[in-house]
Order: sequence, then structure tokens, then C-alpha cells
Amino acid sequence: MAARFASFARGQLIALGALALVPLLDLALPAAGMESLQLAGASRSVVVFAILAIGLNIVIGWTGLLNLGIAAFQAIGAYAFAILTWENYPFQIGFWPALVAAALIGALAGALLGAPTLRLRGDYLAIVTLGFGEIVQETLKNVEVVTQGTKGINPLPAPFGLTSDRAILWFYAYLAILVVVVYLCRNLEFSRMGRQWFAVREDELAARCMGIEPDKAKLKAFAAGSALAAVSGALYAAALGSTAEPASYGFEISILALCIVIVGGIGSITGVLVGAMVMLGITDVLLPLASDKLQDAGIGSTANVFSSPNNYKYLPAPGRPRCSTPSPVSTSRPRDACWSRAMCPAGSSPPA
Amino acid sequence: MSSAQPLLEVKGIVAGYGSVEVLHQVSLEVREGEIVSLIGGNGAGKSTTLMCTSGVVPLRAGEIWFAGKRIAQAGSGVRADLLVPMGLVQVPEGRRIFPRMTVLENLMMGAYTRNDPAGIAKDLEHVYQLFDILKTRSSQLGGTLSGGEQQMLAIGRAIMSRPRLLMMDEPSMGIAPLLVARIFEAVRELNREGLTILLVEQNARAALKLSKRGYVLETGRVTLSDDADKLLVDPRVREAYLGD
Amino acid sequence: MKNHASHRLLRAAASLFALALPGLAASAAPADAYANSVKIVSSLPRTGSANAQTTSMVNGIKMAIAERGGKIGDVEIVYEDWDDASPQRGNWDPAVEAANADKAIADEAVLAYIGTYNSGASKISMPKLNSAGIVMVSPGNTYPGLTKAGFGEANEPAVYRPSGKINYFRVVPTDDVQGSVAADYAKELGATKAYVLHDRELYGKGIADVFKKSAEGLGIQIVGFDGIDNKASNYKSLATKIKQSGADLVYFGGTTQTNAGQLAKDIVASGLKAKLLVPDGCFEEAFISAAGAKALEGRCFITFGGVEAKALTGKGKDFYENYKKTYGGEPEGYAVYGYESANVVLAAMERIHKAGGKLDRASVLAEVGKTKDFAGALGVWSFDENGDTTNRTMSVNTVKDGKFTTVKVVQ
Amino acid sequence: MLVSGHVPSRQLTAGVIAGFLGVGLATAILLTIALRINDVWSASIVELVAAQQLAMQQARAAAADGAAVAPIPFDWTESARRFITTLLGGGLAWSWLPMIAGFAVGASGRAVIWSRTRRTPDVVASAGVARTFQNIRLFPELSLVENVTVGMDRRLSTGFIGSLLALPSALRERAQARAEALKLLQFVGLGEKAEDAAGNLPYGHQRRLEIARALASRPDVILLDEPAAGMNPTETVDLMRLIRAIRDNGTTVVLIEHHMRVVMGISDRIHVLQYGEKIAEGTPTEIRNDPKCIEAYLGKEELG
Amino acid sequence: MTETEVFFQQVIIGLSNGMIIALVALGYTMVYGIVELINFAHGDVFTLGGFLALTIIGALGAAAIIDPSTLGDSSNWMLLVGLVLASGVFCGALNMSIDRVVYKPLRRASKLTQLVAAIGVSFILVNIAQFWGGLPMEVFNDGVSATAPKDFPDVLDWQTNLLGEDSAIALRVEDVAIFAITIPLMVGLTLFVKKTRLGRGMRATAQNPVAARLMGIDTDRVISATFAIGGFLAGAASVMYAVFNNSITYQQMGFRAGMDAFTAAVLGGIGSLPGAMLGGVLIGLIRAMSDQYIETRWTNVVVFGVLILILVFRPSGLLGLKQREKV
Repeated sequence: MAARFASFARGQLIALGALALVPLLDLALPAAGMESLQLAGASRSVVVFAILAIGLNIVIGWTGLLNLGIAAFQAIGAYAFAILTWENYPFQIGFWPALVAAALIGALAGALLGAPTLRLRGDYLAIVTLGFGEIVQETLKNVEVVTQGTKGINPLPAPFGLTSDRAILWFYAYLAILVVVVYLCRNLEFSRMGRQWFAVREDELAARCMGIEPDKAKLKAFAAGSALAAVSGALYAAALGSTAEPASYGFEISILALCIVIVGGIGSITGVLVGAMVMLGITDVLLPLASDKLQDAGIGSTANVFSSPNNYKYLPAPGRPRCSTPSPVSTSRPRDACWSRAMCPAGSSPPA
Repeated sequence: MSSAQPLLEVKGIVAGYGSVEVLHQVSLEVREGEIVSLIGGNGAGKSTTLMCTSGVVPLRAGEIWFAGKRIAQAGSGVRADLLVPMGLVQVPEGRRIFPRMTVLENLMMGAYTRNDPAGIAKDLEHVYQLFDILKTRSSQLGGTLSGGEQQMLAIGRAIMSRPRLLMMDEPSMGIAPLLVARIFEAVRELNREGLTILLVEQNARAALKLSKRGYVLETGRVTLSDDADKLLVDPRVREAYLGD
Repeated sequence: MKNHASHRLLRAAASLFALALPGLAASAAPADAYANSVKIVSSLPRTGSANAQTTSMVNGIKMAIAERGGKIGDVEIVYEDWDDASPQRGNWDPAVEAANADKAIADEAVLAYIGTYNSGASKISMPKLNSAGIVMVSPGNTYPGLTKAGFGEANEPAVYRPSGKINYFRVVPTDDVQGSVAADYAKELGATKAYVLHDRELYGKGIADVFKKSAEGLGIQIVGFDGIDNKASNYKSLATKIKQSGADLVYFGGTTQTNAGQLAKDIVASGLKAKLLVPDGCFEEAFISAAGAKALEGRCFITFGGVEAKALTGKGKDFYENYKKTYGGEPEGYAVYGYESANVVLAAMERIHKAGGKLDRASVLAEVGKTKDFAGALGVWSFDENGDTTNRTMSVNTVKDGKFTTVKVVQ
Repeated sequence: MLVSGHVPSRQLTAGVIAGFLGVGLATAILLTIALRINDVWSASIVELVAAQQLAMQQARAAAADGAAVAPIPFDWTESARRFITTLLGGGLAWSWLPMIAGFAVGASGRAVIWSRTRRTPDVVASAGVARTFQNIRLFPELSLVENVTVGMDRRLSTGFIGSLLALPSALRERAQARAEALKLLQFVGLGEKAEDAAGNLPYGHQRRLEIARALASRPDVILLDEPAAGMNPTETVDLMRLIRAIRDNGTTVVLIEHHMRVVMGISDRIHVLQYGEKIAEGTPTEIRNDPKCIEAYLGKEELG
Repeated sequence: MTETEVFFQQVIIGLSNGMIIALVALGYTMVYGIVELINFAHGDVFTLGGFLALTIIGALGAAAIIDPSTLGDSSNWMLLVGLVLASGVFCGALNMSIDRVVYKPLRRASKLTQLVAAIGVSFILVNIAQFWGGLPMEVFNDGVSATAPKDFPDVLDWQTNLLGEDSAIALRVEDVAIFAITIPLMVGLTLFVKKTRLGRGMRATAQNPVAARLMGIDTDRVISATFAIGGFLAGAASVMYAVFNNSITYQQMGFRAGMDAFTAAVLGGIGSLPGAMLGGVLIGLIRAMSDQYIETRWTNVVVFGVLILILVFRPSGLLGLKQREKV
């Protein structure tokens, strides 16, 4: 474990360091006489989505609960944050308190959804979280008195008094938050809490027989994941100066988060950081760039198709099942009992 | 009883899962009318040998012949579903009955590849005669049977495909001694009727007592092969597998 | 196997990137040529469902620039067509719109920002561009709160104007005008009970609110007010509910994209005899092909902030003819607004040039604000003190023989 | 004035606060209810009880004289302490162990020694009963030492906050648990491999690891479900030695096993069950010679 | 209309809508039952079936076919049957090829990987749908945006009210036709799975794939057949949908209808055929009742709320099989 501990920390440091350097290209490229790629904004998105995906990773990668509605918690965080800071509402409690409040409200919402649905197995939980995502979107749309419906709550005051032209500083402020999140999650990973989650993921019944209460562990995972998603939502809203409309927190965002988790290697925080950089690099930098270039070349319609909805999802998920010996002879365990890393049945020694 | 041409011939097969190689050059043969047992510790590769023969696990090297036809070699094999009509049938480890089908439906699944209603009906009678408990439970769901009954069902199901060679994987596992005796008795009975049987067993003593010949498999290699009664008295076998 | 695929994809992405780099360098090469060229950018949703409209609008903008030979004096006008929609959403994306605004602010050559199409997008870019002092002309926003107090939140529109100055103008009449015209027309049709629906989007809900208020003021009874699910398979049960309410007119605040066609169809199919009234979001050929001409024929009325392209007169007629000649197809309803937006900016630049002024953000902003009695494709109009057009020409159209026909023009 | 849904701010404040309170309250109530439902409705419990009842009915129907079938065949409190007790059973013996381990409440609801109302496996485990599984259920992705530490979980006290912030107390506890886990691995002879993933262990070692994991909770009773399955004679002998060592350390051992050498070799007491009914109880020698057992269970020819 | 009349009208609407949903849900549930994969692309396969039908009509020349004077002509009946078959075969083949190309190589990969692959396929199909949009466009008022909703002509005059034109309740020929087509399909499918050899093979493969292979069942073929049948039902459903709603859009069909069907399958207990049927009808009824008695804008919330509530009390759906915990 010690070795793993050290290597993870190193991987995380490298990933965070690389991320910290990216926006400097904004300064370097114009200095070299090239057009700026506006990477600071994209990097800020990387931070926002990395936090979202770290939250999802707790639920899906560590605890093995398939959540397809993580964006709903991002929405809850964004709206909670907006309601608490908007100048037309009487709260205006400031950035930090609102961020913490958003996290708490997110955790509460996670527990609210988690509590009645803990017993559901993989696919059933997937549809419930998917449905919950829809419910949240629709409710935000419908309860106009509080959420302003599709108008969105905006504009929100800029955090740290930063205006939009100081994108780089803004990014570093966000990066600092990400570092704290990574630190805390690493603590969880190597603690009793993390071990409980892993045990529940690997074999719920065995974990139960060890005296772990899977319901409580799952509830905590749900709450922690949702809290992080809510933090991500709050940062998203703050960066945008708006909650945007409820549809901004749709299924696609949940899937984007899922892709981030999977691309980098499910279950690993380093993987999430890398995944966020890869996925958002594609969606926010490469695709628009390619689209621009194609359009410049006079094949606008092609460009249009190229950047048409959801292209990033064409990426096949290079899911790395760590348990790499897919025994062709499945054991007697219910096949859907295992979700994430350990997709193979427990103790799947090849038949002899 | 034994003919010159072996019914099943396994020649130097190599197989494994992922990066793990489980079988290294395993060879064995089963002649018409014999009971041959394959004994060895857990992880020795007994089940894998059967799964290779049934076409479920692909070979990495070597070849397998059945009734004068090559049914598998490295890189290609006859599909599992074609082996059953040829008469090569396995009773898998852990029974693997269909839990949400009735006992009768389970038995009929054994006759999936057959198309002779009269013969099927006759074989059904035979199975019921062999294991009368199955008849009384014929409309019960397979999943509600006890372990021993499920084992009988699995054997009955295999017989329904009218096999030439029946491969049985650990029929005694997790079953009370009394039922184990019943099952072994049935195996003996089937053999007496002319069925060739390849038996994989943990319970080496019981298996060897039934068999004509035996093979000892250790970590993916055949280390001993001889007539069963000789193996029963072989000191190496006695020490390692009979616990004397 | 999957890994291979992803490697291939990564390699493809990398080579794409490599290909893009020389292009980047090339486009950045004439860095100090900026003095002789200025940029006008547009930020419209070019991806997804609004594509047909926005393509038509972009064509209009390009026409306006081309008509001036791409130059004001010896200053070259560079036009960039930015997309504010994102691959993820297939619709306008707040993050992309914010990025576009930032990009415009960062690029000093950008003197004017034509956009946006969706009012929600403007809410995001307006405060940013306002602080930077870049003029923004919208060819499509109709949400009143962007420029007028008293329609939305208490702090609107001041909140979009952190600098205290006005930098946002629009050439389209706002929804409050259109909504009340619709209510007037409903009265004219003899409606006594109206069922008001909307698509729960900013535009649709806003205009439905205005209609409801105005109609109530005119003594029309509102028997129902509800938002629809714009992805529902059908509205048969909703139609039944409307039928039960005894409404003789249904108003739908929404667009073709938010399923106006299906709604119209199901209302007809339910045997409801009520008239249907919809706003300009449905004023496009796609609406007819979605609803089917026979469902609309003679019973559906569409309000539009202006008149249909082929009914334009004067300069508008020239535009219509030119457009058809250049692009070989009928312009969509909003093409002329794209054209007019660009013209307003270009005319202001011309005036500065004539007066011998320097073309920069401040001068262009000031000059656009001074637009008075502008004789454009939409007639003669000015910007009022809020930045709204004084042009309030509205038309009411219906569908006859599968084609839009104007039944009434309101000045 | 065309105001869309604008409300005075005081009303809104009240509304939002009430909303949050409402949601909070609802969460609390739902949570409680859901956890309760979880206990009561847990599918496995319902099913197993159903299976149990079915078996009882069948047993009753089978008994020609209609003799009552005792639903509780054991008196654990007196006869099992500090013994190696083996359950032998035809028919439904397999369902008894999980039942005792808390997967099901017997038909009478009193089959288990611990008189707590919630008898889910985790409650039973925290009451001091540990178990192993017939078809080994380790946490294959976790290392050996992590597996054992999970077994220790019920004795640890670090909470969520402690874990999150890596408080000194949590770090201390983590280190202690690790040291103890290593010691246990040494005890079962797996000390060398402490950092390997459990899924990569050979079969026999997995069995040992499972036992180490069960011991980690320092149970009063340890239930071993067919521990000798798939072991060769040498391994079996080692296993018997290990089981005796566990008993001698003061832990009660309950064994389900079909392997007669093991059963007869180490049991202090044997209960023989048939269709949920106890037909005999006694020392190995007594059982071996009990004609009822021979007929119902052992068969005429003792195998193995 | 009186309250009672309204209620019955909504029941009729709910049932008709529900039947179509059920037909699509069957595809989800069959595939899930046999490979335990939520085939996210199923809704989009369904969409493409509708697009194919519209394209065929367009290619044949819509004007000639939907000319009201030819209504009642038997050729229109044949057209409908032809469309159902064409879309069915097309969707069946498409679904089967998706399985072959994408899912089959991943059969032994983790479930999550399979799920993400399915979602990826779904998005690819959505893009194809957006591109295609039911071409050729020239038939329907010059190619406007491919993504816009399209009118689907009434192939048959099914608007006749069977209860008489002045009855308050409308029970149209199309409602009855939906029942007349879907119910036999469902009964047929049930019998097929229960009685035929291939059907038994499917059940066996669903319960234990390895044992099924050892019984001599070609499980790959059985799985392919399952995808094909599920696809066929989706194709048939898509034509029914198009004729019933008179329209085609990728967003209505792919997302909402697909989602409804998926919800229905889960509600009924995914993997259970009668469950999917029950679930579909229930979703249809819940939608209609919510539209009438609550508010349209809350309908989706109600549907998913009911789903969650039911799953809380019946974690495996209404008719789903309980997962048995082996110990």
C-alpha cells in the first residue's frame, strides 16, 4: 500500500502540475507571434469537470454504484450557489460560504436520492439516477419563482472580485480548490472510509459479513460524490456568472463526466485528472479548432457536421478492467452484482 | 471392450486465461466404453481440460480428436454447439442448471439439438427411471431443487442429448455422502449400459474405484496415468490424493 | 482492441492538431496588419437545430459586407462567423458564449459583435462586452428585459450594463410588442377563451406571458396556462384537456424546434375547432413541413416582427432579390435582420470614416448609438434610448395552400 | 407592468428557508424510512425465509406420521461454546449456516442466539460472529493486508470526517490496523504476500486469507463454510491444524463440511440435520455409529 | 365533455401511446434479458426505422400516395404493411449489426465498458438521424434543416371516430389499429419465446450462457436473433408511431420515446417480457393522467417519480425476477 500511496501522489502531482502549466501557453503563444488559443478558459473548465468527475469516481469507481445522473447534482450546486449569491435575492452570503453551502446542499440531495434507492442493483440504479437527472432539470425549469426557469439566475457576482479578462488568475484560484479536493479525496481513499467503499464495491455481501453496513457506506459515497458535483456546479456558475438554463445540466454532461472517469482509468484520481484534460481538450479545444479551420477552408457545412452534437462520445471507452482475466466460465454469482473495476466474479480463479 | 481407436484423444493441448497459462501439454485418451477419471488438486487444470474439449475455452496449441474427427486445434475449433450432436456432452461443475425453467424444461433443453420425438420420449423415461426424484419434481423450477437433486438434473439433462461420451465435472462437490453414493451408482449404471464416461473428481478414491483407468493432473501437466486399480495402490497417489 | 481504437483516435487527434498548427501560424502571421483591417464577428448558434436560420443570417451579414467591397475606405473589414453552440449541447452553450465574448474582448481588432440569436446567450455576453465597450447588435434577441426595465428582474437591464453605458442594440422588435399584437389579433378573431401554452424556454415563456397579460387586458378569458414538454411524442391528452376547457383559441409561445408542429397537429386531430396563434419562432418553412400544411391551413396564425422576406419593399426588396441571386434559395425570416445588423454597424463605420475619425471600439460604439432615421432593408427606423429599434412593423400571417401569406400588417 | 413571477424578497426568503427546512426534514424522514424498509424488505431475507418455509412444509408433508418438526434444532448457548461444532446435513444444510450468520430469521424467529431484532449480516457480524464462504468471496482487487483490514472494520472508530481530514487519530488507527493485519497474515502463513492483490492468490491461499479476514474482527464465533472444499490431503491437514489453533485461542468454531476426514478428525460435537430437523447430536464416534445417521446421511459405505 | 368522458378519452390515449412504448420496451428487455446490457442505442434504432419509412414514402412520391382520393385503396394498406416490414427488417438488421460490430467484441469486457459503448452507439445514431432527417427532402417543401420535425402523411384514413363523429369520446381507427397490431405481436412473441426451439434457446442463454453452449445451443446465433427480433419490433413500432403521431423527429423519437420505453422496461422489471408490456401501458396511462389532472409541464417529473417510488418498494420492477443472493 505504501508503494501505491506514493505512486498515486506522484501521478497526481504530475497531472496537477501539467494542468497548472497549460494556461501559460496563453502568454507564450502570443509572445511567439501566434494566435492565442484562449486556454485559460478551457483549463478552468478542466478544473470544474475534474471536480465533477472526482465526485462521480467516488460513487462509480470506488463504491461501484452506477450513477448516470451526476449532472443533476451539479445543477443543484449551481442553483444553490446562485440563489445564495444573487443580488436580487436577500442572501448574498459571499463566495466561500455559498460554496460550502452548495456542497452541503449537494450532499443532502445525494442522500435524499441515495436513501430510498440503496437496494437497487446496477442497472436499476442507473435508470433511477437517469430519471432523477430529468426530474431535477424539469423541476428547475418549472419552479420559476425560485430558479427563474429557463432564464437562469444571472448575472452572478464574480468571485474574488476577478473580472473576466483575468482568466489566468481565475484559473489558478480554481486550481487551488482542485488541489484541496484531490488532497481530501486521497485521504478518503486510503482511510477506513475508502476501504469500506472498496469492500462494498468488490463484494457487498462479504463486506456485510465483515460488519460493514453497506447502506451507510453507499449513502456516504453518494453524499460525498454529490457534494463534489455540487461544488463543481457552484464553480461552473461562478465562472459563467450565470447558472445558465437547467438544460445545461443534462444527460450529456453526466456522460461526459462518465467518459472522463473511464478514459483516465476508473477508480484512480490521477486517471480522472488526465481524463478531464483529455476529454475537455477534445471538446473545448480540438473540436472547435478543427471546426474553425475547416470552415476557413470553405467547407463550412462539413465543419458543422464535424462539430455536431456529442462527437466526443464517439471515443470508445478504453476502460481498463483491472481484473484482466475474464474467465469465460462465469461463476454462480449474479452477473450484475459487480460493477466497476472488479467486473469479474469474485475469486475468479480459472476453473481447474 | 476397448477398441483400437480411442473415442476421445487429447494431444498436447495448451490453454489458459488472459496471461495465465493453465494447461501445459496435456494429453489423454478415452476409449469406447471406459470410465476414465481425471484427478488432481484444485487449480491443476481439470475443469479447463473439459472446457477445452467442450469447445468453450480455445486452445493455444495441441489438438483434440473425437470419434475420428479433429474437433479442435490451436486457433480453430468446432463450435461448442456442434459437439453435442456428435455425442460429446459435459455435465459442468456447479451443475449450471437453468434455474427459471422447470425440471422437465431443463431436461428438454438437453435434447435441444435432437429432432426425434420418439427417441426423446424414450430417453426421458430412462432419466426418470434413473433418478425417480426428478419425475416427482418435474414441474418444479430448477432453482428450487437441493444441491444433490440439481446434480441429478444436470446429469439427466446431459443424458437427454444421447451422448457417446459423457464428461462429468465434480459431480460430488458439496453433496452429502449418501447422495454422492447414489450419483456414483448412477454413473456406474450408465456405464454398464455402454456409455463412455470421463470423470473429473476431487474425491479421488471414489472416482478411481469406479474407473477403469485414471490420469493424475498436477499444475497443468499429466504426471501419472495408469489403470485405476494400480493408481489406487500407487504410493504417490495414496499420499497426495487419498490421504493415507 | 478498444485500446487500439483509442490510440488510433488519439493519433488522429494529434495529427489534426499538427495540421492545425501551421494554419494557426499562417492566420496569425500578418499580426501588425491589424491597423489596416478591423473585425466584425458574429456569435450565433451554428451547430444544431437553429442552423438553417443562422446560416441565412450569416449570409445576410456577408452580403452587407460584400456590398461595400469588404472595405471602409482603405480599412479592410474582416468578418468572422463564430459559433456559440457546442458539440456537447447541440444548441447554444453558455460556456461557449462566454468564451466567445472573452475572445472578442481579447482580440483588439474586434470592433463589433453581432449576436446573439438566443436572448439567454446575450445575458451572458452583454455584461462582459459592456465592460469592454464593444458594440453589440443583435439580429435575433426579443426578450424585453435585455433593454427595458419592468419585464423581468428588478435589476434588469442595469445589471447587463456594468459600465452604465448602453452598448447593446437590436434591430428586432421585442416580444412585448409582438405579444400584444398577437393579443389584439386574437380579439380581432373573436376569441373569448384562450388556452395559453409555452415551451418553457426563455423566448416562448416570455412571449406567452406577454400574450396572457395583454389578452386579459382585452377581456379574453385565459382558461389555461401551461408549459409543454417539447420532446413529448404527442399532445393528444393535452389537446383533450384543452377541448374540455372550451377554449376557442390556443396560443403557443414556442418555435418549430420546440415542437409547435406536433402541437398544431394534435390539436387538429383531437377535433378541437379552436384557432391557433403562434409567434415568429414558427415563421419558417420548417414549421409547415413539421405540422403538415393541412393542419395549419386557414386556422393557424403566425405573428412576425416585420414582414416576410418576399413582401419587403424598397431596399428590402433589393435584399430579397440579391439574396436569391447570391445564395440560390429563399432567405429564412431572420436573414434580413442579420443583413440589417451588419448594415447598421457598417454605416456607422462609414460615417466615422467620412468624418475622418479613427475606427476603434469607442468611436464605433458611439456612432452606432447615434443611428437615426436609418434607411435600411426594414424601412426607415432609429435606435431609441434603450437601444431598441423604433421599427415596430408587425405582420400577422397564415398558411394558405401550404405557403405563408400575410393577412395583416401592423405598424 | 409585465412582471414574470417576481415576488417580494421577504416572502422569498421565507419561502426558500422553509423549502430548505422542508427538504431537510423530508430527507431525514425518508432516510429513516428507507433504512427501515431496507431491513425489513431485503430481498435475500424474504427469499430465504420463503425457501425455508417451503422446505419445512415439504419435510412435514414427507413425514408420514405427521410428527412436528422442530424449527430450532440447536441450543447453542450451552453446547457450542469453545467447541468445534460441525453441522452435517442432507437436504437443506446449506441454508442453515447463512441463517445463523444472519441472512435469515428462522421460521420461529428465534433460531439465533443473539436476541437482537435486526439480524442483518452486519449486525450479526458486529455481535461477534465472523464467517467464511463456501465459494470464496474475497475482495479481489484489494491487497491481502487491505482484505484483512476490512475484516477489522467493526473494531475501528475512524469516522467520515476523520478519514476526510486525515486526523492524527485516524492515521494512528490506520497504522495500528495495518500492523495487526500483517500479524494475522503471518499467523495464517501469508505474511510474504501482504501487498499482492487477493484475486491473484492460488486457491488454497485464498481460503487461508478468508479465514484471516474473518479472524480479524476478533469474533466470538467463527463460521466456516466448507473450508476443505478443493483442498488436497496435505492442505487439508494444515487446515485442520489451523482450525484447532483458532479454537485453542478461544474462539468457538462452527463448521459446515462434507469432507468426512475433516469432520471426524476435528469436531468436538456434530449435529446431523435432515430437512431442517436435527436427527442426531454427539461426538464423532457416536455419530459414526449412529444407525440413523448412517441411513440418512453417511450411507452404508463411508466414502472419503 | 363531462369528467367521465374526459377520463375515458385519456384512458384511450394513454393505452394507445402505451402500446407503442411497450413495443419499443420489448426490445430493451429482450436484449437485457439475454446479455444483461442496457442497449441505449435501441431508441435510436427505433428512430431510424421511422426515418426509413418516411424516406420510402418520399421516394415513392408522397403526393401520389397520400392523395385523399386514393384513401381506402388497398394499395395503401399494402404500403403500410410494406413499411412495417421494411422498417422492421431494416431495424432488425441494424440492431444485429450493431451487436456484431460493437457489443460482441466487448461481451467479456466490464459492464461499464459495454454500457458506455452502447451510449456511444446511441450518439452516433443520433448524429446519423440528424444528418438524414428523413430524406429525400425535396418531397417535403425543399430541404429545410434535417433536424427539424417532419410531417408523416396519413397513409390510411384512420381519423374516423368509431363511436360516431358526434360522440364526445374519440376512439379512432388508428387507436384500434395500434391494438390490433401490437397485441398479436406481443402474444406472438410470448408464444415464440415459450414454445419454439429458438425461444427456448433464448431463455436458456439468458439463464446460463455457458450451460446453454454445453447443451449445443449456438449462443452467438441466439443473441443475434434476439437483437434482430428486438430491432424488428422497434422498426414495426416506429411505423406505428409515425402513423399514429403523423410526425418524425429525432429528438422526440430517439430521446423521449427511447427513454419512455427504457423506463417502461425497468418499471415492469427489465428482462421480463410481460413486464415490458405492463410497464409500457402504465407509462402511457401515467402520462395521459398527469397531462389531464396535474399539469403537462410536470408530466416527466411524475413519470420518473412514479418509477423511483415503485422501485423503492419493488427493487426489481413490477414483474421482475428477484435477484437471489447466493451464499
